[in-house]
Amino acid sequence: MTALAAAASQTSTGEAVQFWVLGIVAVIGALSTVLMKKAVHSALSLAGTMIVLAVFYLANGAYFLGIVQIVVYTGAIMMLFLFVVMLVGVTAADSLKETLKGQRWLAAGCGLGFGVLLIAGIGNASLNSFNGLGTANTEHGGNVEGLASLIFTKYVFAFEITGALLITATVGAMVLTHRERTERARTQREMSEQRVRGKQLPPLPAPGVYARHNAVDIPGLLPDGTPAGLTVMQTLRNRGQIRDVSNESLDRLKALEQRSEERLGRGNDEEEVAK
Amino acid sequence: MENLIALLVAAPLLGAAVLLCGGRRLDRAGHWLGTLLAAVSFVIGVVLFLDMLGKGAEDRTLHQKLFSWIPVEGFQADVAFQLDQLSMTFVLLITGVGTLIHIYSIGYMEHDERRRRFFGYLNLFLAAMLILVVADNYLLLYVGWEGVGLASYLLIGFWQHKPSAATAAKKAFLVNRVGDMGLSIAIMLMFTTFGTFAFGPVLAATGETSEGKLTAIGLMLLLAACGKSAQVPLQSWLGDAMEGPTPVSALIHAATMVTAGVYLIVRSGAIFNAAPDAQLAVVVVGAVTLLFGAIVGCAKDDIKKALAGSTMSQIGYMILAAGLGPIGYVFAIMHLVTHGFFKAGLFLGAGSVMHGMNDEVDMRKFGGLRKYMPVTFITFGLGYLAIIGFPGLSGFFSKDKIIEAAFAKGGTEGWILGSVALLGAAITAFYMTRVMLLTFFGEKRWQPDAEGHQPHPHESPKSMTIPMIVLAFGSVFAGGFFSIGDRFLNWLEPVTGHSHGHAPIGAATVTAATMVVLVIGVAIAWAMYGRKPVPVVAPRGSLLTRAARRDLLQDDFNHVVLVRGGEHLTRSLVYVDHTLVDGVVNGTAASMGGLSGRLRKLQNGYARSYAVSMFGGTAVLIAATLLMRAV
Amino acid sequence: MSFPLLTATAALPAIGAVATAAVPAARRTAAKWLALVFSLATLVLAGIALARFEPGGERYQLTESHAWIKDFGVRYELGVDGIGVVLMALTALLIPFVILAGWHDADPLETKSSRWRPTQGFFALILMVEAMVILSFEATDVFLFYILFEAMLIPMYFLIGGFGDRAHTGSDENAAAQRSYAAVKFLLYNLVGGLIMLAAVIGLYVVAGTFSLSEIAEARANGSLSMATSTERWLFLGFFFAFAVKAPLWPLHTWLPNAMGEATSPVAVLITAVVDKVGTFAMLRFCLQLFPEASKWATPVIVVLALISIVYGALLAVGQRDIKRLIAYASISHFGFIILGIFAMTSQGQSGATLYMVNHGISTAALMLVAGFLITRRGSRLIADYGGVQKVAPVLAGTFLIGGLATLSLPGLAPFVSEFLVLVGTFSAYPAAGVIATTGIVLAALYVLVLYQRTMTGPVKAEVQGMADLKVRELVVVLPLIALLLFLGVYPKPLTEIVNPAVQHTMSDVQKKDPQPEVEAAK
Amino acid sequence: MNPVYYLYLAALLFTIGAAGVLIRRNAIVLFMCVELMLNACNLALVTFSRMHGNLDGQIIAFFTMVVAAAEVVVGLAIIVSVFRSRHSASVDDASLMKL
Repeated sequence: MTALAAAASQTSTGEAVQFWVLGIVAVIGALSTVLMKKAVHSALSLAGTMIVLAVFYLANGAYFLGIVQIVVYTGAIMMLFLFVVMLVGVTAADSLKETLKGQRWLAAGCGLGFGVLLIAGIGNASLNSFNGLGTANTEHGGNVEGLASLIFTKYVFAFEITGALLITATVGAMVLTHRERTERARTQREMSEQRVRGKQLPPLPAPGVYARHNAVDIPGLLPDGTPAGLTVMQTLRNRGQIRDVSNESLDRLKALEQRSEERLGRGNDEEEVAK
Repeated sequence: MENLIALLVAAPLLGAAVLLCGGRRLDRAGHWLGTLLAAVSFVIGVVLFLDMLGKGAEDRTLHQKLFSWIPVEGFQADVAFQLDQLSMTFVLLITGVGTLIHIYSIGYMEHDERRRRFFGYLNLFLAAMLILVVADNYLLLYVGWEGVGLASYLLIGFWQHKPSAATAAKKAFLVNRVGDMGLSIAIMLMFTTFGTFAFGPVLAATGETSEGKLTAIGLMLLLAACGKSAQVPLQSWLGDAMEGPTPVSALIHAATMVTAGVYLIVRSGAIFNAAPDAQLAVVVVGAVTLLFGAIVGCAKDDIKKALAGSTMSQIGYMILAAGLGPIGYVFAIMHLVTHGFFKAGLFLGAGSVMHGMNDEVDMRKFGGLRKYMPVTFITFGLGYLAIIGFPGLSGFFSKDKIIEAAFAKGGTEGWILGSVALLGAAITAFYMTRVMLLTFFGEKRWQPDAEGHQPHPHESPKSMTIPMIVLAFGSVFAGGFFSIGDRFLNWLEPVTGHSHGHAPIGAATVTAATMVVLVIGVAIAWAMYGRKPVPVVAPRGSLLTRAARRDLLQDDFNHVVLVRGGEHLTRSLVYVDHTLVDGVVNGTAASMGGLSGRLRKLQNGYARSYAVSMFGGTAVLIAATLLMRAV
Repeated sequence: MSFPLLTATAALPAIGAVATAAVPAARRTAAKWLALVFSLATLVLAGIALARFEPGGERYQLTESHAWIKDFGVRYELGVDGIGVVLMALTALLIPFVILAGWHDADPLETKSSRWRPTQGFFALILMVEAMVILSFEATDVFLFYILFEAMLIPMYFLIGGFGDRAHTGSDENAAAQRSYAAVKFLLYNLVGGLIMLAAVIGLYVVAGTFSLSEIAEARANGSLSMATSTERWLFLGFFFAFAVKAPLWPLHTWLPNAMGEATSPVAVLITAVVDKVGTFAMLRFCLQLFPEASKWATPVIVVLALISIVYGALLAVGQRDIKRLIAYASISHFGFIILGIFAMTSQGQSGATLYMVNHGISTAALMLVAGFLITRRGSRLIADYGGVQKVAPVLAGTFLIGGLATLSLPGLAPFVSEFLVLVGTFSAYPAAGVIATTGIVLAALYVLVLYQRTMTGPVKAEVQGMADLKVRELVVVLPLIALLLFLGVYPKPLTEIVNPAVQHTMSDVQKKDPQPEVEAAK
Repeated sequence: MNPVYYLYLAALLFTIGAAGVLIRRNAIVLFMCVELMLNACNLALVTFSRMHGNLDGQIIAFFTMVVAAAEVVVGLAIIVSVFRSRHSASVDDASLMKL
């Protein structure tokens, strides 16, 4: 215990080596999270970064958090991510081509500026002295005990609230993903049977399909030239406001046929004469 | 006695109110009521006159303060009346001639369905004119001044369905308004100079201010007089005003209203006496108008317009006389009164002729009417003789005095003015003889009217002839009555003052010269229109004739410069208002709209874009924090 | 505590507005009568206020004062001086006529559903405007005044945009577009003015530490509050700009012809005769009283702008083809006179300007309402569509002529008194300005007579044939107005007696004395 | 070695994560980047805890983890339901939030 406490309160060369090696791994992992085309690769890279961070937590004397980081984050949350990636489609590769005009440059500019500012801020801060966690961890007999005494005393209210938050999140996730189905889905067979058993077999011809008028009060004509009363809307039928032009139009049709016949007939005659 | 002054004004005002608001119920009795109230006013005038005669010359002036009109700090305008000899003269002229013309109108307007309204307007005119002459301050005078303008507007445009009448009415009012502008500026000047605009204090204090101020006031008053009395350069409305019914022309545009300018100048004599430059301007305006009107009168074939030209010219005489100063004031008023008689008579005669000739006004279509309308002929003839200054008749006395006074002005000025006045007399003789010959003598040149009715000239009804006869009496005897024993002079002198000039030539010489030019004028007219037949269609005439027919191109000038110019100005201003003034505003609005359209594109709906903004914002915040800490 | 008469006068129409709005859709006529009764009751209260006002007494009378927003020292402070009480009475007087004249203007179109109830809304909005205008004439707290000044835009916006003149040329859609353009323009212009004023109001608070007019005036008078010259000028400009938009003064006038042209004629009367008066009134009460030095500093420019307004408005009126726009431009010319009179800073000028506000309200109401009756009959606003109306509808023509004659300030009618006072007052301070303004009387005659000639005289046009003369309701609207014009033209003394002391107070605020006549000065 | 370097690393990771949020369109990857940012914060908190010598920083990091877990659960559920209706996990496709 004392050795660990000492490691936490001062920086050893070993920790420096570990920092520089693992730090590079973490940055590479973060970059590939951002830059990988496939979501699965991103997820895996992120998992790597998180494990590295867990090690850093341990190195910083946060033993409990280090373990939690591995178990909860890398183990549970990242798996959840992977599940969703599977659900959405593993193979779906994103195009990294930017569609928003200027977005990438703005993002890069902002990111760079932000980073520089942050680092400059840290550099400016006077953080050269640090106390180490030795006394804090040993006060209650260990890191976990120390955390527990804080959580259940000072932070107990926040702790309860987070519990409620988690429950709410769980219910929310269920509500969001749950699809309600109250009746049995109809089979294809049932659907086709229903279609055949209905009042009308085909859709009604619209007014004007066969007619020579397109007014709504004039019924469409059936192929034999008789009016199909059903093509006029119910209201007009009830009022008896159907204009029956079947005979006229039949006559007109006949006259037309006759005229064309005459013309054709004469043409035929001439052809015959020519022959 | 004082209270009668208000009654004098109130009678016709009541008549106007009743007749105009009374509605159709009064149609049958309206004209009687109007005439009665005019007569009542006349009777009150006579009573006041008799009362005045009974007093000594010094305490004849009556004052009556009715109520305080506009009391504002430092500014007191009262409705108060002042009746002195000058006002009295006008009151009698206005109510007397006014009553006669009311009577005449009963017959003349018999067939007009809006006769009640006509009498209402006439009463309104009488009331306004009476306010004008009995006011004791310039502001109240201004009320009457505009009031008669309104009445004149309504009466000229009485036949509103005729576009020409409506236009003439509008023109009269507008030109008068230009003159009114002069009067209101004059009143403002008086207020800033004297602190008041009541006649008494203002006229008494003329010695206490600079001549420049007085000249300015005088010129502004002259502008007002020019407008109301149709003097050059504001004379153009009078000819057109003949669109009104003839009684109106007789009363308003011959006998009374147009002489208000003369009244104004004579009333303000003290101001003009102290401002010789303004006086000179008055004289010039009078002399120019005298000739202008006479020349126009020579060329007109429309009988009323010829008479209108004559009116202008005669008022020119009066203005000329008034401009001469104390030498002329009395004679200006005397001529005004005699002119009131004979010109009203002439107009009524002309109306009678038109009445008999299907409302024809072109003299070239008259001729030989003396046999058909004997009364009209005789009364018109007497008026004619009076106006040309036939010895012994009214015009002779009054005009002769003015010519004498003009000569008496002295120096080169006197000679020029005298000659102009003499020349005017000659032209007067010419054009009046022309009117007489064309109308009553020579061949019949009658033409059927537009609907094809051949005219059947006939004598007018009694209600029309009686006023003509009365006026003819006035035309014959008034001048003599006034002049014998200098009655009129003695009557007015306490108000206007009088001084005898030193004429370079004797009175007898002037009279002789007048007679000579009169004969020349008549002779020329006879040679041109009496000896040989007159063509029905007017010959083209000389350049001067043609110009005179068009009122010496005054209207053309007005049209080109004022009307057209004004139209262009307003049109361009409308354009400027729309494009420039409004355009700036709308442009601002449009540019704002454009800007917001651009800014709207930032809201593209992509969450990542918004995220960039937030991220950038955070960066800026951090930078700001660091900077603040650094500082 | 005495009865809060001023609050009651303003509250009554507000209550009336709510009551009218609550009338069910079907009871349209009841809503109209309700509105009329409320406006008449307001008139009675305003009459009582006028009667209880003592011209020789305190400057502000019938005062009420209650704390409102304590943190900012905003108080609900009311009080009227002679000018305020007269204008308040004018407003209360005109509204019944506006309501009567607009009796049928907001009847629902048949095509709309039965739940559509514009009539209630129309009359409720009119009463709302009345309430706000009356209260703004009474407010002696700058902040309270500002709120009312802005708030009255809201009902006005809906009145202009929602109830257009049905006599329009062109299609309905086009007319609707024109109308909404006019309403938005009205709103934007006045909002911009109000915004700048708000900045100035806040600035005033920062400088003075209070919004109370009387406190500031007192502090200024006894020297405990002194403003830097530039501060005072900026604050003055902020206030003046808002009032000049409202008044309106050239070149901020272009909203008025649009608004008056597109609105129904009663609403047009409301705009020009009632709401715009708040602008000129506020110049007298706030600009001169709060910023006397800056007012004097700005006078030359304002006088020039007022002169431009007079001549420019009149010339544009001559060039108009639309009757209502013509009257609008005539109003711009008249507002020029009012502002000229205020800033001439002479007793005559300011008394004249105050009377002018009253008389212009009455005369424009008469002319505009008769014009509205005419337009409703023929269904067109264009002058060219009329001719010979005099022959078929003589009473209409006669009343129109009298309204027109009042507009051109004929002596004997009320506007003459005020116009002449303004002219004299201006002339004694600035002779050249007085002379230029006098040309306005010629131009006024021109546009009025041209309008009368083109519409009323000449041969009777076919479309005009058979036009009905004025009905009883319309006569009830017009005749009292004409009677008032005549009465105030002949005997304006009751008004001048109330106004004079207030004007003397204003004159002492700006520390100006009337120029002495030359002759007396010499003595 | 100075533990401040952990802070630099945290800043770097945070910036990378943020840039990823801005650049990537796939909602899942976007979430991963958010997780990366949270982790970077946690690292910083843990480092601070060590520096100050008390455990409050670790407590906060612990709570952050809990909240992150909740957020991931709900966020992924949303992604799934959006994917169901739109057949796309791209955040740019859900761009109806404009005029």
